[in-house]
Amino acid sequence: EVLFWSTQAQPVEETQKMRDEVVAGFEAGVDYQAPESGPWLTRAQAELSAGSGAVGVLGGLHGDLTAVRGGLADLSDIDISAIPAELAALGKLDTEQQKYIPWMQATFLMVANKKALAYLPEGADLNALTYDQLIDWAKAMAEGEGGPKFGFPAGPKGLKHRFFQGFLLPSYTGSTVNEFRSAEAEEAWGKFRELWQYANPASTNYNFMQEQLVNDEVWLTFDHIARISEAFNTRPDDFVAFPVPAGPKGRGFMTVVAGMGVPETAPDMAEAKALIDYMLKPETQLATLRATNFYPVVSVDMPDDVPASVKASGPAIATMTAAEDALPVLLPMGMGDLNGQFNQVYVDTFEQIILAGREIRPTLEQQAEALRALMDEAQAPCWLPDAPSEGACPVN
Amino acid sequence: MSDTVTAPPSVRKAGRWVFISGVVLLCVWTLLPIYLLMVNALSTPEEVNGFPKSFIPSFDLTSLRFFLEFEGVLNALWNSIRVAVVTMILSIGLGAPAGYALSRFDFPGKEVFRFLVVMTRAFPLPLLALPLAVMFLRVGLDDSILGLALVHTTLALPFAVLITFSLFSGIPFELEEAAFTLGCTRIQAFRKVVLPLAAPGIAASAVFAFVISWNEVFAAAVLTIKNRTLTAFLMQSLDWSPLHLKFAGAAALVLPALIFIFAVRKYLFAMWGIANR
Amino acid sequence: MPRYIPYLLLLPATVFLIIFFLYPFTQVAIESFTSNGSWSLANFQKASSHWKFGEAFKNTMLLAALVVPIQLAMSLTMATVVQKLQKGRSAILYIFAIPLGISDLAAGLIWLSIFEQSGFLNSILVNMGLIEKPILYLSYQSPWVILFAIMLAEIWRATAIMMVILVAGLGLIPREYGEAAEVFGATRWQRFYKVTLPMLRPSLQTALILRVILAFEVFAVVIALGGTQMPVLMSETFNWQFNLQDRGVAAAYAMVILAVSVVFTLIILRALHVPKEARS
Amino acid sequence: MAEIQIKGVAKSFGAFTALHSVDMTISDREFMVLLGASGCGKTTLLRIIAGLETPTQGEVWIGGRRVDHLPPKERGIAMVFQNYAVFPHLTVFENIAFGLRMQKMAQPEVQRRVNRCAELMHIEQLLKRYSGQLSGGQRQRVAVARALAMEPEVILMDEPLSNLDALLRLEMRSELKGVLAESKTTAIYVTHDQVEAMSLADRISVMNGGHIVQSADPVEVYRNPAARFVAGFIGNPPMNFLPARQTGAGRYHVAGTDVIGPDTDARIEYAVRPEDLTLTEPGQGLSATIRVVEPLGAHILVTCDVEGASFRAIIDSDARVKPGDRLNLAPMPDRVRWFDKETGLSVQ
Amino acid sequence: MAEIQIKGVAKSFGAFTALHSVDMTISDREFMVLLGASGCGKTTLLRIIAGLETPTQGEVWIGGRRVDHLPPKERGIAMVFQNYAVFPHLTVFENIAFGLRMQKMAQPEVQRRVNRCAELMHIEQLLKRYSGQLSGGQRQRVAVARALAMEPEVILMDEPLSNLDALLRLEMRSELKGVLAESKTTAIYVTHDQVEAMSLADRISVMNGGHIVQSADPVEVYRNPAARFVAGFIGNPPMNFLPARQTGAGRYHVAGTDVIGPDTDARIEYAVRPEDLTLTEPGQGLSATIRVVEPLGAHILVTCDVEGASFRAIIDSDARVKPGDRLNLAPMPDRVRWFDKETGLSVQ
Ligand SMILES: Nc1ncnc2c1ncn2[C@@H]1O[C@H](COP(=O)(O)OP(=O)(O)OP(=O)(O)O)[C@@H](O)[C@H]1O
Ligand SMILES: Nc1ncnc2c1ncn2[C@@H]1O[C@H](COP(=O)(O)OP(=O)(O)OP(=O)(O)O)[C@@H](O)[C@H]1O
Ligand SMILES: [Mg+2]
Ligand SMILES: [Mg+2]
Repeated sequence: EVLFWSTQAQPVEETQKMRDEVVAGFEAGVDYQAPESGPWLTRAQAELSAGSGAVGVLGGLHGDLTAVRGGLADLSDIDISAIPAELAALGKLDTEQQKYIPWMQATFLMVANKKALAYLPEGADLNALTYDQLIDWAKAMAEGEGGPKFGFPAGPKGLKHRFFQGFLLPSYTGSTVNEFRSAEAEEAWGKFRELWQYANPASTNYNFMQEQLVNDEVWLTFDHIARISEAFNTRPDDFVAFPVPAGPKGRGFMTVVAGMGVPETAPDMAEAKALIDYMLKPETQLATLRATNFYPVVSVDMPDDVPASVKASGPAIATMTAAEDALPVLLPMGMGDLNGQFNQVYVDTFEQIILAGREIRPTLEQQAEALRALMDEAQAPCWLPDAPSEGACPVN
Repeated sequence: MSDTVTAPPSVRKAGRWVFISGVVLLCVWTLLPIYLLMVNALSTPEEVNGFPKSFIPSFDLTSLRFFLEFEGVLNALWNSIRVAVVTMILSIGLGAPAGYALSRFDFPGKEVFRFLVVMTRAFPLPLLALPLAVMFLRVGLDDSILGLALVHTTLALPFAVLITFSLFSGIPFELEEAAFTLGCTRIQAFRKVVLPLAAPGIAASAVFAFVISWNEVFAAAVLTIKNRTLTAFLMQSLDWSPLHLKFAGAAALVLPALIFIFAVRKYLFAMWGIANR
Repeated sequence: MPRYIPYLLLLPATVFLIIFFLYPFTQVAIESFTSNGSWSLANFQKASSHWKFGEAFKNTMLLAALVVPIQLAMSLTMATVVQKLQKGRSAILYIFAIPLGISDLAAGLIWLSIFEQSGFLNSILVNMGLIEKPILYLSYQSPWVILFAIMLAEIWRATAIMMVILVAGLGLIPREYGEAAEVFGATRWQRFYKVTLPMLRPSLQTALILRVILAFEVFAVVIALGGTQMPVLMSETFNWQFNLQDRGVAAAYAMVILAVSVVFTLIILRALHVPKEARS
Repeated sequence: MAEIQIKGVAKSFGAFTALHSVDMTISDREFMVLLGASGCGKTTLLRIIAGLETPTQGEVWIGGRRVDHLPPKERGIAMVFQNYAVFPHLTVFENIAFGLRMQKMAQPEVQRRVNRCAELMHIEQLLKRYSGQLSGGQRQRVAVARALAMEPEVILMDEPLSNLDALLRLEMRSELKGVLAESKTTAIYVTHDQVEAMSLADRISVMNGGHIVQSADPVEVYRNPAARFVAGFIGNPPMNFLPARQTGAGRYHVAGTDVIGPDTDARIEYAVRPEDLTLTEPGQGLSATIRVVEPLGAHILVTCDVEGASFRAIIDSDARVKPGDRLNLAPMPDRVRWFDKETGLSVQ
Repeated sequence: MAEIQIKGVAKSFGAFTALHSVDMTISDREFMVLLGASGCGKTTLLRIIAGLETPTQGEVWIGGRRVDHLPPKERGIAMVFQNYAVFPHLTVFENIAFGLRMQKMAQPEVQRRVNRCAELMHIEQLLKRYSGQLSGGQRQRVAVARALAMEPEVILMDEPLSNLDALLRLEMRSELKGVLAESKTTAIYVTHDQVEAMSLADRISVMNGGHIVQSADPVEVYRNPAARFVAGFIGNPPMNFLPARQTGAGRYHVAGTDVIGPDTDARIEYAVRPEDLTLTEPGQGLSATIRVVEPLGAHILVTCDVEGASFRAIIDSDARVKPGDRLNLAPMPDRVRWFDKETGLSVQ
């Protein structure tokens, strides 16, 4: 039996589905465990430093796996030809070896309650929304309903940093790192501050927007597709999913990847690799989609009986990625241990500008310094949408 | 002679009513949140997410059943109980002698010991979990009931020492002396005299040790894989689960703990009215 | 009595704590004082220069300062009430002790279900017609309400343990002293203040130390009700350890928690010291 | 004015009745001593008067005010507890000052009173100690000083000198009497020491099994016990009883001699105090065989057999007697008492 | 064989010395009574013998074995505590059976012993109660019964009957003596009741301020006190002292009369017991003015002024005297004692 130690599919229902519907087909048997990231990391690190352990396969987001990359075995001998190369490259974690194998991917979308459509500003197209229109929309709704109906996942577990890194800033500056303190960035934060006026103040407690959508606290929001799925699955007819808005520099969007690695201490290396192989099978990938709402990393034919959430998000993602102004953004690369602190820069900027109400310019200056220090320390070259750099990615 | 009665019965009655309503108020204060938890746990997912909420549950068992039908729930429950009981025994077994020594003897280093013991509890466990896990993995205590109980004992022991110390201090040494002259060794005197008199205190620290162990998630999540405790089993993923399941999970966790407290409550009062005069 | 007996009695607990606490603790402590393999205070500098440090520190202290005194008063009241009761004593004690069995995670959840916008509090207010629309309580714009909610939840959750300790302590005070005080003209309050409290000092000390230390480690309830709005030392420790993955800084935070606890424990020990001669 | 009236007070602990409808009046400034066997309800009665115990029945009046429902603090009393109840967390000084502090008395006055009472009780050098550092007798004296310092209207003392040596006791006793007389305090004093009772009491109440049996001045109680219980209880050793066989109207046969007694139809007993006997010639008085001889200092106590009954006499220690000796004991005629065998009451 | 030897035992509490080098031997089966003022160290001595307190100095031997370093359990003793120390969590039965249970005695034997001791102490109907439901005297009797049930080699009793009424005490006292004699137990008995001391003791040891002052048989201690302290301590009331002015070799002038005394150079005092005085004609004996009259039952205690000094006499209660009366008191000549004014020791 292989112990699959994963940060993914943590909600109990998803965990259960992973066990019953996804890994159940693996012959040797799988113990799928989805602890919180704290215990996940602690155990992984402990096993690596003890030099022995029980974990066969480590599952996690790109950032999770980065934290333990030193102890991951080389998986180059696994056949990953079905996985798009740029995706597979992420799994090298800036080394020569294949440290992890991409497992599944996802992105972020906008969701609206159908009742919210009544407030959609005139002339606005759901599939080609701009940030200005989004602000007007949220404003109209707040005024019409007597209270803000826009929600944003700014809670402790909310994925707010991804929004700034991959959506807001690129849309205005065309960059994640380089233009961090540019005038465009200043404008972006100004817009967000405007939008925030019409955001439900409880947003700082929102982690998974599906809860607020389902209980009608929020009518319009942005979140990770796995975190809005429940809204579609419980009330399939009440919500619409659509692409994220665009800014002057395009429609920035980020794709996130989860991967599987094998710790060097795995009790049975061969079986662990066999499990990864199994996980990459199209059927398994489909089953994973049903269980977690993460999309396959290999190409599969979508059957008709997919869950409502997939039905709703699939077309929206397609529209978004195919949009003329599409501006794909990659996950941070080469940050290593500093991944978390890199994210924290964006979160801190948000908290200071939006929540603490500090002035935008000085805050950006100050955070830019912090960001630069991190980039210098990591010596990470730029990644999309920033232009490739020699050495550390510069903060202009 | 005058018949003036300064505090007529009506005043005393009024005082009585104030007292009773105070008690009722305190009961409501402690029970209401529990009740609301149960309401949520026994409602349908729609009700849990709806507004305004009903204060009477619809007794829908879907959410609870989800957990009860979870594979291995019973096993996890059993593990939790075992870990908590071992923790209880260890922390009382190790803590009570120390508490006794602190309350009965004067010796150099006494205050320092007491202080240091307390301080062990002032350090966040999640940071200790990594070195502990490494240690356990090396010696083979990983993923065992005993291993987890040892960690939980680290958490509960300082309190056991402290609580038993303060309560042993309240028992007249003279009673023990009497026992000595009646042929008791120190240990016998402790068992026959101090222990029964300190039953409420021992029960208090036992309850506390049990509850600490029962509710501890972090170490449980790190140190157990096959032998998950109920808390690690349910709680670690509650944060990520839909509301109705959160509540059902919380309720499923709270219930056994309440039953345990109910079972030992009489010891909290063991010697009442006898020791008291 | 041989002199070594007390040491013998302390031995098991000591050995246990050395193995299971001191050993891992030393490793973490060393981590906090080293940076890139050499001794330095860099981690402490990094921790304290982060803009959230001050706030986390302030919030932690504020919460402890607000919660602990109220809990002390409440637990004393409850313990006295329980002791006074003639009928239904064990039932009431049980009820009062119930929150003891509730983990902080569950407690946070419960109080969230009361205070959230579509929660029970708003439900009842709307049902009673007092308000028309649900009010948003836990907003970053009203940190005081968040603080208040956290206070309520903490008070609700963690008063029981103090109460149980005090109940046990009260039970050991011979009734004759209260009676003597009564005969010598003490009012109910004086009796409590001049006799019960001083005689309860050992238990009070225990309950307070225990409570204060745990108050400095509040975490789950704060996160549940305050989100990121109410950083506390413990949440920052978590953040640095697991999200920012800087174990050194996390260790430094933990050392700060330890230091604060040390200071307050010493204060309590000093304030509630019972001279040897005055023990019964 | 602090007259104490106890009207039909009864107290039961569950099925056990500790007091059966007690009626009693203690006048203002009176010094009343309660005597009675162990467990007869003395402490219970004091506790009811103090307000520490609620009577199952009956009323308590102090100074013309009904007080049963009042808390102890409003009854104007102070009490010395049988087991001292000296606060362990306070020094001797603070123990004695306790009641005064409750009244928010000014420090100099507190100081004055504490010092005075401590001196009275010979504990002035212990004022800084804690109760754990005192001997039993010292603790007891602290308890007494604490009550005296209150200068209450009514003082209740439950065996306050039981743990003191004779000498100190003698001294304390007269100090107490003086102080209480001076401060015009009404006192109820429980003791088992009859010498103490006799020398202190304005009036003695003898209790038995939850009843008051006799309440009279000390000499009366000693000389003319109202009941056989009192006769058998008071006196150290108490009265001797011998069966009397009626031989004619008012004529009885007792232990081999003929005696004149009350003219009654009831079956009665002959009683005489051990100290009211003198040695006499063989052939006269009651003839006795010595079983035990106990020296008492100036006298010796002989326990003898008189017609199969145990009989005690106190004789001068110069009489050289030993167990087995035969004695002839003549009672002083006016000291002989008679008790009804059925009712136990005195018969004249 | 349970002879107790105490060799140079001293005990200090911090700066306070409670016992100064005490030497004492209690022979096997002896009944030794300890008398002494409150706070003189009696309890401390008992506790050292029992092993509850470690002496600062000296050795304790029991039955030829040095025991200072042994725990109480191995000393073969039982003890009655001054304040009872009855276990509150056990019934009276279990309290008495406690020591026997420790010895794993069979239940029938336990039952037998408990019942016997309970009967002896008259508490057989209380066996099911808890200590909280007992009166003071009843609790004390439980403590005694608990020690007796052990049938130890050595029994230490710290004022075991102090809370009992005279009658019960008398009875308990003789029961105790009988039982202990029968079981051949060595006993140390602390009391402040001199009658008790006299009637129980094979030997009396008088303590003062941490020293043993005299250790002798009861009559000796009473009649021939070795020191002024003993004379002034023993007797109820104790001896009277009067200043004596030497008028020639062995001739003294005391309170207006001439007396023959010891032929010594030391300044000495004249002493006589109150009960060793008889009323005599005016012009003879010591002339006294009555200040206080206290009835004692058969006798009265008169406190008089003799040459400015306070002087007590016990006279028959038939003498009708009142304060202010003048009396002439003649001491029995062979009962007069003399003490050195400086050393306080007796002078022959
Ligand atoms: N822990 C202590 N610290 C200081 N002094 C003490 C301590 N214990 C006892 N003493 C003192 O030692 C002396 C002897 O005490 P002990 O109890 O032996 O007296 P005692 O003869 O039994 O008196 P009593 O008849 O009043 O019981 C007393 O003066 C007492 O105050
Ligand atoms: N709580 C109780 N439950 C049952 N019986 C009790 C309780 N308290 C006292 N008694 C009984 O009531 C009776 C009277 O007790 P009390 O204490 O008044 O006696 P006392 O006269 O003071 O005796 P002593 O001289 O021994 O102190 C005793 O027989 C005692 O056993
Ligand atoms: Mg009594
Ligand atoms: Mg003593």
